[in-house]
Amino acid sequence: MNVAVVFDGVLAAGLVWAAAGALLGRDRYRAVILFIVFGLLMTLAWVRLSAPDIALAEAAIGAGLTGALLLDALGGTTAATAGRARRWMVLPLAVTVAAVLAAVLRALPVRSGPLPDAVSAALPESGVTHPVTAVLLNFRGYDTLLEVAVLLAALLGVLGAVRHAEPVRLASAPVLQAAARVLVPLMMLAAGYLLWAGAHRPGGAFQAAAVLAAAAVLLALVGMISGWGRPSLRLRCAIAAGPLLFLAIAAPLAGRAALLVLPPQHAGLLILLIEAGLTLSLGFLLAGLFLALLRSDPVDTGKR
Amino acid sequence: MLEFASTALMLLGAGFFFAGTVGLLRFPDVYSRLHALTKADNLGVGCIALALALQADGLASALKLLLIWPLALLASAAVSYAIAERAHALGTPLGDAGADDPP
Amino acid sequence: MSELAAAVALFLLLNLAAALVVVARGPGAADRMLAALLFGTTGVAVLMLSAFVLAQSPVVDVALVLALLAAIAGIAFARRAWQATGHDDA
Amino acid sequence: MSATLLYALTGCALFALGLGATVLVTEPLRRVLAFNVMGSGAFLVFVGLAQRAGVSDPVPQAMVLTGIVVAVAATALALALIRRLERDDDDAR
Repeated sequence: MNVAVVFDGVLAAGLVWAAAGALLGRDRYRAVILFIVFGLLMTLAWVRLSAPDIALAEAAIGAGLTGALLLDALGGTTAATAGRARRWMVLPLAVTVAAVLAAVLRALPVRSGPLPDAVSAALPESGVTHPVTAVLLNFRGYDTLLEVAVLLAALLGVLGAVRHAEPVRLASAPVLQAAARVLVPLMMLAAGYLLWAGAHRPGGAFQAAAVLAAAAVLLALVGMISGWGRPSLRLRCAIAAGPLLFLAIAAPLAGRAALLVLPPQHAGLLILLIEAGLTLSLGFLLAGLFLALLRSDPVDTGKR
Repeated sequence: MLEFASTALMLLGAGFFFAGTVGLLRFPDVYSRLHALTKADNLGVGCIALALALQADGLASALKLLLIWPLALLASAAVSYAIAERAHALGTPLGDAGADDPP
Repeated sequence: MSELAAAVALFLLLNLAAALVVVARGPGAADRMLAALLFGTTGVAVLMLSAFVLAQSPVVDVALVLALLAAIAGIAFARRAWQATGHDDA
Repeated sequence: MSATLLYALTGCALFALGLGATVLVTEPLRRVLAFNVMGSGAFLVFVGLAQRAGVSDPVPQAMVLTGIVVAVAATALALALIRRLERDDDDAR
């Protein structure tokens, strides 16, 4: 018990320290790498909060996508764009805000809301046995549908802001390609497993899609696939397929009592269908966020 | 017997991680720090995975734990190659603390 | 056994704190990245141990995903971010 | 103090740090990191607060899950906008 208390204390201190270092230090490499480390600590914190679904998503997105995005940007932006910083003012402001928030938070009454009981009561009707998946795909399915729309908008924004004359392809790295040839099939397998596992244990479309996207990021990094210039028609269809499938399933249900309430007798199958479509589309979508932003190799590569 | 092996492996794994951290703090250049790091990767994770696989409640969960080891090996091999190659390409010299930094 | 695993997990977390110091201190960009990679693998070990201590088998999946994707940040650093200056004071 | 409350309080600290840095630090890349830290803080408060009584609550967990995916999309969009700004600055020069 005591070990757990010390563990939580060290982890909480590490989180705050890593975040402060990432935001307040002067060196940009230090900032980005501390932020990657911060993501890993967040993964551990989610495990401690008994939220393995979030831990899975944080691990997959942090290690596979956010880190690569930021490191790629780090090589491209120069220190010249840095404005004059008022860093010394950040800490006093942060301490004040945190103190107020903490005071409010401690004043709140401790009791659990009605939601956990409501979810477990409705779980047998949902078609799956894992409560988080039931919430995501059944009870609050419209959240998930609209979230995909948000991601689609973000990708369109990225494609609009960054225009490449032609797709970027990094120099090929034969040794790393050999590693990628082993890792990528395993990532596909892991994505399939997570998708399947989502019905009865932590996992699901988001985590599976993040792992798929990470596979694409790896392939691009070792020079096996190109970045995106203008996505081809086939790619656009693949991205649209998941949300369209979701809509196609949602449309006939529109007349029922609430939005997107799945009929209990078919819910399990429908959820699996929706999740499979979403995994594919979200995988392309998330990969596209990186592949569209991929910079061409700088002139100064340091190669001799 | 199983209990004892598990305990020993767990402590050994912790020792490898400790050695890796000390190496990272004390070794003089990027290449030797890379060397220290990969020891922790390869052996630390391996020992812990093996120790927990011995305690696992089924074959499937034991195999899943043991799968983590080769993955860690592969990742560390690929990354240390990539970083060492880049360090070499940038002309990082041997045996000099923080050599990739201009003073 | 569970107490020992918890103690080892705490020890590894303290190791992580030491690695965090290396990330913050450097000196070079590569040293920071190496510390982050050590952070990743130690994190995998902490997750495996937590899965055992908390008796939560899904946490092993988290460790598996982390191990599977561990190479990406390191390769991205070496191929995309690390440049001749390696350091700046922005 | 329960562990979940500790994480909720940590979330407050992270949110405040992120807020301060988003407002006061002008370097674009740093601002992207700052709003991500702010988001992580909010997620911790959300889940930590909901589970203070010790019962795991799937509803905030599901929402945070979607939040994390949206955060990475927002990060990518912000990086794209930074790139565009830099290029426009170069063109103007």
